[in-house]
Amino acid sequence: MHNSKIGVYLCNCGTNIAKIVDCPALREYAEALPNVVVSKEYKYMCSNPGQEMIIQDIKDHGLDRVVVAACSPRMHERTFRSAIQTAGLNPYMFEMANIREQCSWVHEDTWAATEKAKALTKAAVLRVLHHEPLERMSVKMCPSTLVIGGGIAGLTTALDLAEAGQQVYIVEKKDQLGGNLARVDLTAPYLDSARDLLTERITRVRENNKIEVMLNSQLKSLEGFVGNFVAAIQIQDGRPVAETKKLEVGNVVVCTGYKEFDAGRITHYGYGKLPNVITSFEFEKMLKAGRVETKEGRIPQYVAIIHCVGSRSQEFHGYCSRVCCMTALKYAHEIKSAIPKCYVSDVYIDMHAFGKGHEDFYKRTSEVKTLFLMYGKNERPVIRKADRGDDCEMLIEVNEKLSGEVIEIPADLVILMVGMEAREDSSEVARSVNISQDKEGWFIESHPKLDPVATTTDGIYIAGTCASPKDIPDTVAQARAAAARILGKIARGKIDVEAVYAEVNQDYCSGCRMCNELCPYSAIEYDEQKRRSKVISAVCKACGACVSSCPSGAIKGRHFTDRQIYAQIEGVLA
Amino acid sequence: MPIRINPKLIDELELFGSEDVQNCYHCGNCSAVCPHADEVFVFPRRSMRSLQMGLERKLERSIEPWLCYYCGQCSEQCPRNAEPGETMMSLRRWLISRYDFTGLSRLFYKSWKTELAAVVLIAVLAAAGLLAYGFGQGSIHIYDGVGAFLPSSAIHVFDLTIGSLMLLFLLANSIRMWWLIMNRNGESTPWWLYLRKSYLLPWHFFTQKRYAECESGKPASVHMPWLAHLGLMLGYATMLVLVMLFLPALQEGPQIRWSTHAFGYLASIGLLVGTIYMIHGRLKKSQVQYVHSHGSDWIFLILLFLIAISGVLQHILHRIGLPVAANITYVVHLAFVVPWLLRMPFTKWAHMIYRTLAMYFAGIRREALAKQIAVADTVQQLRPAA
Amino acid sequence: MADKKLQIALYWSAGCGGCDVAVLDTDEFILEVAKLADIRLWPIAVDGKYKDIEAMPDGELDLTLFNGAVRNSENEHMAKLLRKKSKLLIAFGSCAHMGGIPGLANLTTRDDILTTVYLHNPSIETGNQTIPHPETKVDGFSLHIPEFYKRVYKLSDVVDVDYFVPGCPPAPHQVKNVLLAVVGGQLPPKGSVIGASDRAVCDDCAREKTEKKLKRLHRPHEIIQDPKKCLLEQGILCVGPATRSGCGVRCPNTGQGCRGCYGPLPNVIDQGTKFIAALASIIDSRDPKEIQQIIDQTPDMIAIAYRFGLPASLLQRSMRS
Amino acid sequence: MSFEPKIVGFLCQWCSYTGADLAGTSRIQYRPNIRVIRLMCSARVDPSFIAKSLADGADGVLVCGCHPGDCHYAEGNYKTMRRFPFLKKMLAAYGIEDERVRLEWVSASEGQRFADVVNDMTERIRLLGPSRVRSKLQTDKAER
Repeated sequence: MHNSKIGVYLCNCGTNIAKIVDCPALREYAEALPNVVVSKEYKYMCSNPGQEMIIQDIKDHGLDRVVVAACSPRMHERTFRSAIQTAGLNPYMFEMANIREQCSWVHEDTWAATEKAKALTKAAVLRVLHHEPLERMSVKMCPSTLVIGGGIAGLTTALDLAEAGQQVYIVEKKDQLGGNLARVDLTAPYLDSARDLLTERITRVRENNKIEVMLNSQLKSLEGFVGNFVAAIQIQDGRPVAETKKLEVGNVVVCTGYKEFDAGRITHYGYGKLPNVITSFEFEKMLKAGRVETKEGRIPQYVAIIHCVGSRSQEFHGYCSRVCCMTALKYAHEIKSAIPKCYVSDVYIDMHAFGKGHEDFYKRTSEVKTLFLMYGKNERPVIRKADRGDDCEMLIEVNEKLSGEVIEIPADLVILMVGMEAREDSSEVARSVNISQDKEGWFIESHPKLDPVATTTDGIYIAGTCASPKDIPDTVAQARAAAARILGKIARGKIDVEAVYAEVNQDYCSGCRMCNELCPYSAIEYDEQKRRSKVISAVCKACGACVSSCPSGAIKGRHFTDRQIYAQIEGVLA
Repeated sequence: MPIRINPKLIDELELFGSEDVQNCYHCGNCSAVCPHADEVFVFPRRSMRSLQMGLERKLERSIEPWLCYYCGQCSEQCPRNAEPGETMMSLRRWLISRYDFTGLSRLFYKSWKTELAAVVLIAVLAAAGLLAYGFGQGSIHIYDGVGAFLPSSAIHVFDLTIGSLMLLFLLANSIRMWWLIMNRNGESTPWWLYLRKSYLLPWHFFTQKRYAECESGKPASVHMPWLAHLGLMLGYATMLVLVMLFLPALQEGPQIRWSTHAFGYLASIGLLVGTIYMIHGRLKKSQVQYVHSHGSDWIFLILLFLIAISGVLQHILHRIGLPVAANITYVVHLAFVVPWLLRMPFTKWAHMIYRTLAMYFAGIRREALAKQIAVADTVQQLRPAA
Repeated sequence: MADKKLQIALYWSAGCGGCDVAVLDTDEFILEVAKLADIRLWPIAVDGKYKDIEAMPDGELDLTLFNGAVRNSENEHMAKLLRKKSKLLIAFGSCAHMGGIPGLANLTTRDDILTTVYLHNPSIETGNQTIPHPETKVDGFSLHIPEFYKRVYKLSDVVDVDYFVPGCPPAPHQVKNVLLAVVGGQLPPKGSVIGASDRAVCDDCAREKTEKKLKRLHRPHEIIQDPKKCLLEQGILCVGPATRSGCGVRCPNTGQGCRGCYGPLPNVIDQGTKFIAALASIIDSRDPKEIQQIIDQTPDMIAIAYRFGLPASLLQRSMRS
Repeated sequence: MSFEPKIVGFLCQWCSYTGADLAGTSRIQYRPNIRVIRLMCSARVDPSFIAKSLADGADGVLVCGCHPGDCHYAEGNYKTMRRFPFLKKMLAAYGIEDERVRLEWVSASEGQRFADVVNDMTERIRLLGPSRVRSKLQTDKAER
């Protein structure tokens, strides 16, 4: 260790870092640190020439450890690890100092930012001195897949997997397949029938002998790890007593979908009190029945559609539910074709017509004389019963933004475009498959942009509206992406397990069993015979809870050892 | 108090010629490209919105449609083909019907057939009356002088009568227009502003300067619509003055009195060239403003063309010594003139007056607003610093 | 070494003397010691003067077992002197190893100790307000007593120590092992802890251990113990999991929780924080209020975490002025 | 020069470190006094890290993890939540001011919150003055 040779590389990140951090000074400082033999700065370390520079230096100077001071390791740790691996070093002989996201981008004072960058770089240098080469392991991959949820996402994933010859199990809580899409009449923007979309898939699923569908069932527990899960499914389907079935699966795709926002939570829309204020799903029912009419059975002369019910508000959900705008336009079309003389007012905040064919659909909806009325994000239309003598049932008062007038909109039927919400049982699902949820309850993807299908738990994928509101094309794309990812893994036959995990030094373990209960993944086993505890590395997720809790210091958190962190503390405080 | 919207208004306006108003999504490009829109009079977007929402009261009181000369740039730029130019045109028609207390205007605009039938009926009646009168007191062989079939003195009286009737209606409608536009709650317009801005009336009437501004920046060839419009308008006005005040001098022949006839010929050329250009334009849809033609536009142009051509013809026939043909043509001419004059306060023709008045009102309003702002600023300045 | 008798010294500084007793507790083995070695200094048993030591050539002593912490200037002086004269200096017992019980004095200040002991002690005669000072002038002479330091140090804070023998006191069988190892020349690398196991007390503890979850903590007298079951699982604080074994599980075998005298395990730099990390982890609550309640069932966190090792902990002493 | 506190931050990589990165990508400015050490989970924070930071000269130590219930490892942050009062009780016995050590929950979306926490902590510690720990321990070596 004392004759280690460290190379320190400072990224200017164009001017992102260099305009705040005094990079030449930092370079000089780094050069003087113990064991540092090369210290260089470069415009973009992550660029090919930047990586080449490191690779060349490793060869030329015989470097055995590398530190890069640049952006967040969340961004480029992987890039540089693979670069030094190319040069023949173990990828773990590397450490990154985050001098962009946590330094140059958040501080204005050059002196202070440079001092901070120095401390962070020194910490990285001191830490890397204690790094050890780590090897990845590989374990077998069970080719079966469990799909939770039989909506459009689940059906699509299952078909893609099964048609590639792999076994799939679909677990559906309800007594039929189809999910939320089965509640829908036509789909925007091409106005084709949801039933047609579904029936075709369901038939194919039913006919495929590689797919086993379990209705009225739910996942009770999931144990094991990627490639080697054991799922316990509770099946009620037609049985007097629920039966629990154990399945061995390699991967799990969570396609549990969404539920609609409860419009009754917003009092001034009078939902539940005014009989002709209905939700979009109630309206879908009308459309499917082929009768658009008021509760009293009259043909409405005025229909008002109110957007963003429960969405994009401070009070309920801040996010956009993404499908309601186009669904509202679809309603306008369907109403106009059912009742040509009907006047449709579309009361919206912004028209989100981002998808393929959406803008055109919006235009076409304008052309059928839908009256678009805009209201403010944090204001809300108020619905009241019309007065005697009015030619309508209800009046909607709203501060219309495009005209700047406070207006009253006549309506006989009001459709509330209820947004999407995470299902009540989503936290249960999240817990059983061990994935995270955001504050709204949506499942969190591994990376929102670069890895939107995987989760932070290996082998668990998410598709469709359980991850966030989306329309059918996006849901299907995600479902098929999940299937493709899984097929790729099945094709490899085995999987690499992350080299960072906890391990018990058997020479120091006293079998006190302090750690046994701590692991959320049950990765710690106790050997009654030897009276020692042991970590199953493939199951371990490297959180380090057991490491810090081991009173004997017998558990080592690989790549996050006490020594490494102590060195880092010494570095940042230098 | 919230304003009740009327989603049905947009349908009604279609009878007045509007199309695709619903397509507008309020990007505001139309108002941005309009050479006349400014911070006080924002159009066409605001009018489009009021129309979409059916804010009838607001539209009825709006002056903006009159400030538009339909250069068509807005319609050209509209990303959604919502035809703002045509909408402004339709709104003008609708406003004419609103200013008109008789309801005739509305009737005519809503059905060109009704209008045509009225025109034909009045023309036939006028022709019959004129023929009866002519045969009763003169000879078809005599055009002017003693025993003339239609003596100019009598026709002069007849013209003046019809003209006064027209003027009466027009006056009544103009007062209604003033009432709607200028008599607003919360806006006081000092009387002296009406005086001070009165120069605007002849100025706009005789120059149609704003129409020319519509085309600023366009190539010379495109200035034709303004020229045609100006020619038509001035020709018409000149002819009206000549007929109403100097008819005997115009009619009596055979000599040509250049002091009056020069004006007459020029006016005739203006009318003929203007109407032919516009009819041609509307047939060929050569300009944006000619693309959409309401029934009333055709009746207007064809009738005017017929009046002009028959007027010219009877003059030529008389001067070349064909009194019978001249008299018959004259009857035809007058038969066209009568319905023309009578329907003037109810149809497109009235825009000649309304638009000029609108310019005048707009000038007054603009100045009144500027005053209000200036007063507010002064108050602001005088207020002791907090 | 066989031809020449081992020259050894045993010294007792700030401590209770229990370590010396532990040597005597080796019973008849002490006679073996006498055969093998010349005891050159052992204040508890053998007469020996400081000046005799001072007179020795450097390295004269083969081995010094130094027990007790460094509390005053005399302790430090003797530590340095013996270091110079000894080939092997062994910190013997918890006090020399980690500061021991005297080390708990680091939670207070020198002034507090002196005023408490010499001014506010109930047994002090009224009017007697004498606080000892290193130097006192009497009749033109100056009398010297050792200077009472501001805090307690472990032996290795003041001199270079070759080996550490933990325990309060070291278990007699370990004393025997250590001496035999020295005689046999079978010593691990310098700086090692000897006379102890590399595993925790639990390794030797016969009590049955299962997975742990704690809802409350008990003082030993508060409950009737299950003699077969792990004490910690019964809610009795036992630092055994965080403490080297080697003592023979002396305390847990009598129903007392281990107090940690053998110090932290090889990979642990701070015994107390390790122990509280482990203890907190097995508390069965997610409610901050309840957690606080459970914590409040332990009156003194330091006494649990660092009963024998405060001067050896990362933070070593009170930060109060 | 005014006293610039040195604060060591231990951030879990799933929530708080990501949140701190988000503060960066959102260009939310905050005091440069914090030095962050990334850990997989706040449960990896061995109390000795905090003790060592203080002993090595930190004026404050900030530990951030996911909000309770949001831990990437299901319940790691609850372990941290339990360790903190133990540690605080111990630090109080050492005479170390309570405010020097702080536990906060910062989610991946709370860039602003991270900045606010850092700013608030920096200012509080500035008011508290430099930590005595390191100087005391160093003086101990030189003078008895």
